[in-house]
Amino acid sequence: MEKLLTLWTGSGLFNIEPGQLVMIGIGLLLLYLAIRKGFEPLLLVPIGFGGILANIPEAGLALSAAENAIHFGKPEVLAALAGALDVAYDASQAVTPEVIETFKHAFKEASTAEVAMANGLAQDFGYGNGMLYNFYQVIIGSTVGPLIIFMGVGAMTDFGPLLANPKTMLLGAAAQFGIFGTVLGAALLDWGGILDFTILEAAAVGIIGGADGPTSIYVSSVLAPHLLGAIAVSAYAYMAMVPMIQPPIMKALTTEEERKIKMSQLRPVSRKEKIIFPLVVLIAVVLFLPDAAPLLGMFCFGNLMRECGVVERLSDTAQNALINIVTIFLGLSVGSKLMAEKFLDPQTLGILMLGIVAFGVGTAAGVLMAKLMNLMSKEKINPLIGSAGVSAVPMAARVSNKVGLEANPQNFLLMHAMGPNVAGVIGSAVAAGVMIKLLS
Amino acid sequence: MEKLLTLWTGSGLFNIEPGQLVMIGIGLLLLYLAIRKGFEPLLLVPIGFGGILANIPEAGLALSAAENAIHFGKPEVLAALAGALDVAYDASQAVTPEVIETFKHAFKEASTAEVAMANGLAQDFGYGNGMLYNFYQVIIGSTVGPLIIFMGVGAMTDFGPLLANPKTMLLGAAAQFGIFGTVLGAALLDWGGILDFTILEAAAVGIIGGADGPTSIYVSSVLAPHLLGAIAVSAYAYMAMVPMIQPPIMKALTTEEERKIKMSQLRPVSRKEKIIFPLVVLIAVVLFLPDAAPLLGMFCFGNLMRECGVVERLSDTAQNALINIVTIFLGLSVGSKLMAEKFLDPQTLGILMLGIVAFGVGTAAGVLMAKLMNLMSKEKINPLIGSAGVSAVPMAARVSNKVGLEANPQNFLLMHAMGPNVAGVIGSAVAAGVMIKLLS
Amino acid sequence: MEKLLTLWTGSGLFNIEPGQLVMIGIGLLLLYLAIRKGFEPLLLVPIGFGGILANIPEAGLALSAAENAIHFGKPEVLAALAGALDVAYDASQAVTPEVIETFKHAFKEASTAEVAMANGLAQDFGYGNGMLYNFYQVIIGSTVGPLIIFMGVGAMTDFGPLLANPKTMLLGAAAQFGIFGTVLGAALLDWGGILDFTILEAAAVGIIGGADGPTSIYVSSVLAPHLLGAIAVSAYAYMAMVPMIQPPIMKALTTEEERKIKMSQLRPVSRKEKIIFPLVVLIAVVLFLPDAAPLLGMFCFGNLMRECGVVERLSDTAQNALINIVTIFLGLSVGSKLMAEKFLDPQTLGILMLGIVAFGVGTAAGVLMAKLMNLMSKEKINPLIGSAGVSAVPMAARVSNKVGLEANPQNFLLMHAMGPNVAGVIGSAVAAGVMIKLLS
Amino acid sequence: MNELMSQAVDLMIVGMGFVFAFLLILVFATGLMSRLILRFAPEPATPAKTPRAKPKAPASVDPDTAEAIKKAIAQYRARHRK
Amino acid sequence: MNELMSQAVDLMIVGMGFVFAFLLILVFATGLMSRLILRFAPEPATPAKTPRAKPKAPASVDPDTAEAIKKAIAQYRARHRK
Amino acid sequence: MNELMSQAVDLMIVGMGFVFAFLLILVFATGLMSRLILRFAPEPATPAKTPRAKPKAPASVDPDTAEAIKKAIAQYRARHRK
Ligand code: NA
Ligand code: NA
Ligand code: NA
Repeated sequence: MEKLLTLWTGSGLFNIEPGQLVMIGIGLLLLYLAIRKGFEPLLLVPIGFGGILANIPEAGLALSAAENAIHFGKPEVLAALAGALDVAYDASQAVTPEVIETFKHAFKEASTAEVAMANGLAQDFGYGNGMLYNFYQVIIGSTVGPLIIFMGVGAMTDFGPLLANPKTMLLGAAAQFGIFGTVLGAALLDWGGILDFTILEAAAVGIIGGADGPTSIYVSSVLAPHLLGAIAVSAYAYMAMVPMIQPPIMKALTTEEERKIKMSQLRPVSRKEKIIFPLVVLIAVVLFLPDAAPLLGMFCFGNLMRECGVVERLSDTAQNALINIVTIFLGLSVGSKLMAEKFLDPQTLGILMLGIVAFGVGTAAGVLMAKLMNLMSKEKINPLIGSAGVSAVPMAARVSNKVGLEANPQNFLLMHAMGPNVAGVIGSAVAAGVMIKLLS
Repeated sequence: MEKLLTLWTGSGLFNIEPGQLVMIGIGLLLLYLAIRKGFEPLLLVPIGFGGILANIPEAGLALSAAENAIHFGKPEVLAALAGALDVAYDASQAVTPEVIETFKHAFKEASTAEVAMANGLAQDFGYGNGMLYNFYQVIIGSTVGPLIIFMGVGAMTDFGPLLANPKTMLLGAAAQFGIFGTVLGAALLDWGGILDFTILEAAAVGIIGGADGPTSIYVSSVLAPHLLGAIAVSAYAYMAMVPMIQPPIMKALTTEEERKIKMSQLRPVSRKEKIIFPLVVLIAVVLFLPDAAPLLGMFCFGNLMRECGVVERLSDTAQNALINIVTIFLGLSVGSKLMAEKFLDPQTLGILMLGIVAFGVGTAAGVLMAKLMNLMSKEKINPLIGSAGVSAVPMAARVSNKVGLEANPQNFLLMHAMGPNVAGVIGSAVAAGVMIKLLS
Repeated sequence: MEKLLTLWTGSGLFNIEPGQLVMIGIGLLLLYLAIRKGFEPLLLVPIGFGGILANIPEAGLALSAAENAIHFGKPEVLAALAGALDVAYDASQAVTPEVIETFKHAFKEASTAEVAMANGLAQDFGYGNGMLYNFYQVIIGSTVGPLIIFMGVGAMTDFGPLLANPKTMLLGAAAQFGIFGTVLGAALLDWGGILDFTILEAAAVGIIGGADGPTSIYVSSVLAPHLLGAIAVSAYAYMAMVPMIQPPIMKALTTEEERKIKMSQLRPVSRKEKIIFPLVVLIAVVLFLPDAAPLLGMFCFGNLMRECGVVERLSDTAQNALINIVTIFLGLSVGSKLMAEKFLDPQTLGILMLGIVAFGVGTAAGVLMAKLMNLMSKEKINPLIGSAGVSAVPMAARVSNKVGLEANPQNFLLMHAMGPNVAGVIGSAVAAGVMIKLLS
Repeated sequence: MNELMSQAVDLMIVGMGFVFAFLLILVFATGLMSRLILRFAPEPATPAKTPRAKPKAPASVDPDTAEAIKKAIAQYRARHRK
Repeated sequence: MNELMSQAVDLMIVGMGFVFAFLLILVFATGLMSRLILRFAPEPATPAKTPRAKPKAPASVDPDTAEAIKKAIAQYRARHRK
Repeated sequence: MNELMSQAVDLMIVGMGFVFAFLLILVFATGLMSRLILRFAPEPATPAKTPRAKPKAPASVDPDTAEAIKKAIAQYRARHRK
C-alpha cells in the first residue's frame, strides 16, 4: 500500500501545476501548427514535443541532477549541496518552499566549478541529469548544434543568383533593420515601463528579425539563454507566417507600376565563381568581423563542400544525415527551454509581439531599400524582391514571386529574389557577430 | 633486448588469464550464434566483438584511466591516487596484490568527484580511458543510447493493428507477468541460499522478461550496471530463441479448437488516429507515470515523426543512419561489460536461467489472458496471439502466425498478433518506469 | 564612436600577424591542391578550411576558454586564473607580454585538474572554448575519431586478394621500414644539430611513412600532439603524391625483365575465409600486441561487419554516414593544429622533408623485399607490387598496375598489388602499436 | 519469507496492477479517440498496415527489369557516393 | 531617454552601419572576383541555378516506368538496408 | 652517436623485427585457416573480388534506361527526402 502511495504521490495527476498544463497545451498547439498548418515542421515538431516532455511533472527531464535533487528536497541531500552552493542550511532545518527557492537561486548564480560539484553530489545521491538537459548542454550549450545546422544550410545554398547580380546583397543588408529596430522596440517597452529588458535580452530578442533559425538559437544561447525558448519559437513561427505577414506590407509600400517591373534574365555563373565566393566571404570575415567567424565560417565551409565538386559524399552527409540528426536534438533541446516557470512570463508575450514587428520592419526596410536603389541606378529592380532580404529561405523569395505574379502573370521573380534571400542569411550572421562583439 | 622484454612482458600471451580466455571464447560463440544462426545479429555482432576487445589482456579497453593506472600499479602513481581515493598508501610501500585490490575497491566506492579527480591524475601520468570505457560512458552511462534506439523503434512501429483492436493491449499487459515473475524467481533463488541478489539486482534481472533490448539495457544501467552485460546478452539471446521457446508453451496451454479460431479482418485505421495515438500515450505518461517519460517519451516522439507525414527526412534518419550509428556503439559498450572478473560469476548463470523462465512465464501469461478475455467477451480472439504480448517485435508475432498456420492453413494471425506485440513494448516500458520509481 | 572603436580594434585587419597571414595562405594552398589537383580532397578540404579558421585573428577558434581569456589579458581575469594555474600575479600588476607568456606557459604545463579549473573560471568570466578546440577535444583528444575512420576503412576493405596469396603480406611488412627509417632520419637531423627532436617526436614523424591517414593522426595525437598538424598534412599530401614519388624509385630498383613478370591469376576466396580472417587478425593482436588493440580492433570490427553478411545496415552506415560525419570534424580538428605559432617552426620544414624520405624508403623496401622473396621462392612475384606495401590504399596499388602496364601492356597487377596494399595498413597499425608500447 | 521475497511480492502486485491499470486506461482512451475522430473528423480510410517504412516487394516487376534497375542503382550510387 | 534606449540607438547605428559596410565590401569583392575569373580563367558557363542538390522531377519518365522503378527501389532497399 | 640515435636504432630493430614476426605469424595463421576451411567446410567459391561494396557499372544497361532510372531515382529522392 505504501508503494501504491509512492506511485500516486509521484504521479503527474497528483503533482501537475497549472503552468505545466498550459505549457503542455502550448506544446500541443505547436504540434498542431506544424502538422496541420505546415509551420516549419522540421523544427516545430521536435520543439513542441520537447516542450511537452519538459513540462511532465516530477520527471525533471529538462533539469540538471542538482536541480532535480533540490526539487525533491530531502534534508540530507540539501545539506550536502549547501556546501557546494554556499547556502546556509543544515539537515536539521525544515525544508520550506523558501529554502528550496534559496537553493534554486544559488544554483542559478553558481560558478562553473560549483555547478559541476553540485551535480556530482546530486549524482552520488542517485539523481541524474534529465534527458533534455543533457541534449541542451551537448547541442546548444556547446554552441555546436546551430553551427552544424548552419554548415548544412550552407551546403544546401546556391549562391548563383546572388553572384549573377551582387548588388542585390544590399537588400539583404537593409532587411537587417528588422533586427536593430526590434532592439529599439524592446528598449521602448522597457522605457515605457511595460516590460523589463536588459540590453543583452533586447539584442537576443532582436535577432528574431534575422528570420533565421540557427542564428536566432546561436545568438540567444550566447546572450540570453533563459529567453531561448521564446525566441526560437517566435522565430520559427513567424518564419512560417511570412506568406501572411509580408504581402500587405509589400503592397502598401509599392505602386502597381513598381510591382510590374520586369527584371532581365540573370547571367550564367561559372563554377569557379561559385567555388571562390565562400572563400571571399570567409576572407571578409577574417579581416572585418572575427566574431562572426563560427557562424559564417561553418556556413562558408558547407557551401565550399557543396560547390568544390570533389567531396560530394561529405556534402551529401552535411545536407542529409548530419543535419537531420542535429535537427532532432536541437528541436528537443529548444523544447527543454519551454518550462512553465521560465516561459510563462510577461517577457514571452513581449517577445512574441516584438517578433512580428521585427519581421514587418525588416520587410519594409528591404522594399524601401530597393526603391532607393532604383532612384540611384538606371537598371531598375523590382522592389518586391527587397522583402526577400529578411532571409526565411526560401519562403520569402517565394512570396516575392507570388506577389509579383499577381501584378504581372508573366513576371517570374523567384530567381531574382533568391539573391537578397541568401544575402539576408549573411547579413543576419554579420549582425549577430556585431552584437556578440559589442555586448558579450 | 630490454625493449624486446618490454614487448614480451606486455604481450597477451604472457599476461592472459584463464578467465579472459573463457570470455574470448564466449565472445566468439556470440559471433557464431549471430552470424551462422542469425541470433539478433545487429546487436550480438557488436556485443560479441566488444566482449573480445574488453578481455584483451593489458589493453584495458573497458577500464577508466584510473583503473588502468591501478592495474599497472607503479608506486608513484598509486601514491598520487591514494590522496584522491582516500586510501592509506605511500610510494615507499610494496605494491602487493592486496594493495591493488584495495585501490580497485576504493575506486568502485568513490564519489563522482573522487572518480573525476582520480581519472584526471591518472591522465597526468599518461594513462587514458579505454576506448570501450569511453563508449560506455557516452552511450549507456548517459542513458542516451537506449533512448535513441527506442526513438528509432518508435519510428519503425506501425500502431495500425493495435488501433484497429485496442483491447489486445491487455495481452501486452499480461505478458509483463514475465518481468515480475522473474523478480520473484530471483528472490526465491536468494531465499533458497542458491544465489545472492539485492532487490535492485532482482528487478534488473526481471526486465529480461520484457523481451525488449533497449528497455533491458536502460533499466539495468540505472538499477544494476554491473549486471548489464549478462542481462543484455541474456535478453538478446532469448529474443532470438523465441521461435524455440514459445511454441511448446503455446501448444500446451491451448486446445486444437482454440488455435483454429479465426479472427475477423482488422478495420482500416485513419491517418489521424495514427498521428494522435502517440500523443494519447504521452498524455497518459504525463498523468500517471512520469518515471516512464524518457523511454516512452522518445518512443512516442519517434512514432509521431513517422506518422505525422511532415518530417519524413527526420523519420528516415531516425530509422536508418542514427539508429545504426547508435547500435554499433551500444553493442560495443554492452560488450565492455563482458569483462571476465565481472561476467564469470555464479550470478550470470542465475541470470541466464532466470531469463528463459522470464520468457516462458510471459508467454504463458499472455496466452492465458487471451483465454480469460474469451470467457468474458463475445468476440473471440485466438489465444495464440497472446504470446506475442512479450514484445520481441516482430519475432513473437511471426511465431503466433506460424503456430496458427499449423492449426489452420487458412488462418493468418500476423496482423492480429502485431497489436499485442507492440503493446508489449509499451507494457515493458511502463513496468520499467514502475520499477525505477519504486526502487531507485 | 566608442563602439566603432571596439569593432575596429577587434577586427582582423587591426590585429592580424604575419604568421597568421602565412598560415591563411597555406590553408588556401591546401584547398587549391585538394580542389584543383585532387590531392586527397576528403581530408584536405576540411583541413585547409580548418587551418584558415584557426588563424582568424582574435576569434580564438582553436583555443580553450582559458587560452582565450589569457589572450585578452584583463587583469581581474588573469588574477583569477593565477590561482588555478599557480602563477604569481595579482590584478594590480601591469599586463606585459611577458606576463601573458608566463600564463600561456603555465597553462601548457598544467595538470588535467588545473586545466579544468582554469577553463571553468574563464567561462565564468564569459570566455568560451573555441569551436575548433571543442571539435579537437571530442574527435581527436578522445582518440575516437581516427578509430571510427579506421572502422569505416575496415568496412570498405576487401581482403580477398590478400587471402588468395597471403605471403604478399611480407611486402606490407617490409614497407614499414619507411616508418622506422624516418625515425632514424629524424634522429640524424637531431644529431647533426640541424633540428631538435625528442624520441617521441621522432616516432610521431616516422608514422608518416605508414602512409595511412588515421594511423598518423592517432599516433601523433598520442605521442606528440603539438606536431599533429604538420604530420597529418604531410601524410595526406604525400599520399596524394604517390603517383609522382613512387614510379622513379620502382623503376630504378627493378630491371625491365622483372617488371614484365606475369603473375598467375588469384584463386577464388570463400566467404568463410573472409569472415574468419578479421578474427584471426584480432586473435593475433590479443596474443602479441595489445597496444595495437584500439586501431586493429576497430579495423577488424569494420571488416567483420562487412563480410559477415548479417549486419549490412551497420556496415553501410560505417562506410557512409558515420565515416563522412567523422571525416568532416576530423579534418576541421586537424586544421585547428595549423595555428601559426605552432606550425611555423623549423620542425615543420623538417617534417615535410622527412615525410618524402619516408615514402621513398618504404617504397624501396617493399620492392627490394619482393626481389628477396623471388630469390628464395620458385613462384615469382612481380617486384612492382612491393611498392604497394606502403598502404596509401588504393593509390599505391594503382601505381603498381600502371608501371606494370608500361612494361607489359598485357600485365594487370592491380589485384595482386591489393594484397600488399591492405597488408600495409595492418603493418602500419602494428608498427604504431609497437611505438606506443615502447615509448608512451 | 525473507525481506527480499516480500519486496518482490510487493513489487509484483503493485507493478502488475499498475501495468494493467495503465493499459486499460489506454484501451479506453484509444477507443474514445477513435470514436471522436470518426465522428468529428472522418477521413478516407487507409488500410490497417501502411507499407511506408518497409515496402514489400511487388510482384509486378519482371526479374530482368529488376536486375537492370538494380545495376543502374549500383551505378548511380557508385558514381555519386564515391 | 534611459540608458537602455541610448544603448539600443547606439547598437542600431553601429550595427546597421557595419552590416552595410560589410555587404558593400562584399559586393565589390564579388564583382572583382567575377571579373578576374572571367578575364583570366574563363570556362564554359553553367546556368545560374544548378539543380544538383534537389533535382526536379523530369517529365520524360512515363508513370508506369516510374512506378516500376519505385517499386524496384523499395525492393532493393528492403533487401539491402533491412 | 647520441642517445636519441641509439634509441632510434633500437626502435628500428625491435620495431621492424616485431612487424615482420607479426605478419609472418599472420601469413601462417591465414594459410592454416584457409586450409582448415577448405578441408572441413568447403563452399562454392566466389571470385577473389566481391563487388559488394563498390559495384562496377555494368555494360548491359543501355544509356536511355540508365538515364530514365537516374531521373526516377532523383524523383524518388526528391519526394522522399524532401
Ligand atoms: Na536574415
Ligand atoms: Na515487452
Ligand atoms: Na602502411
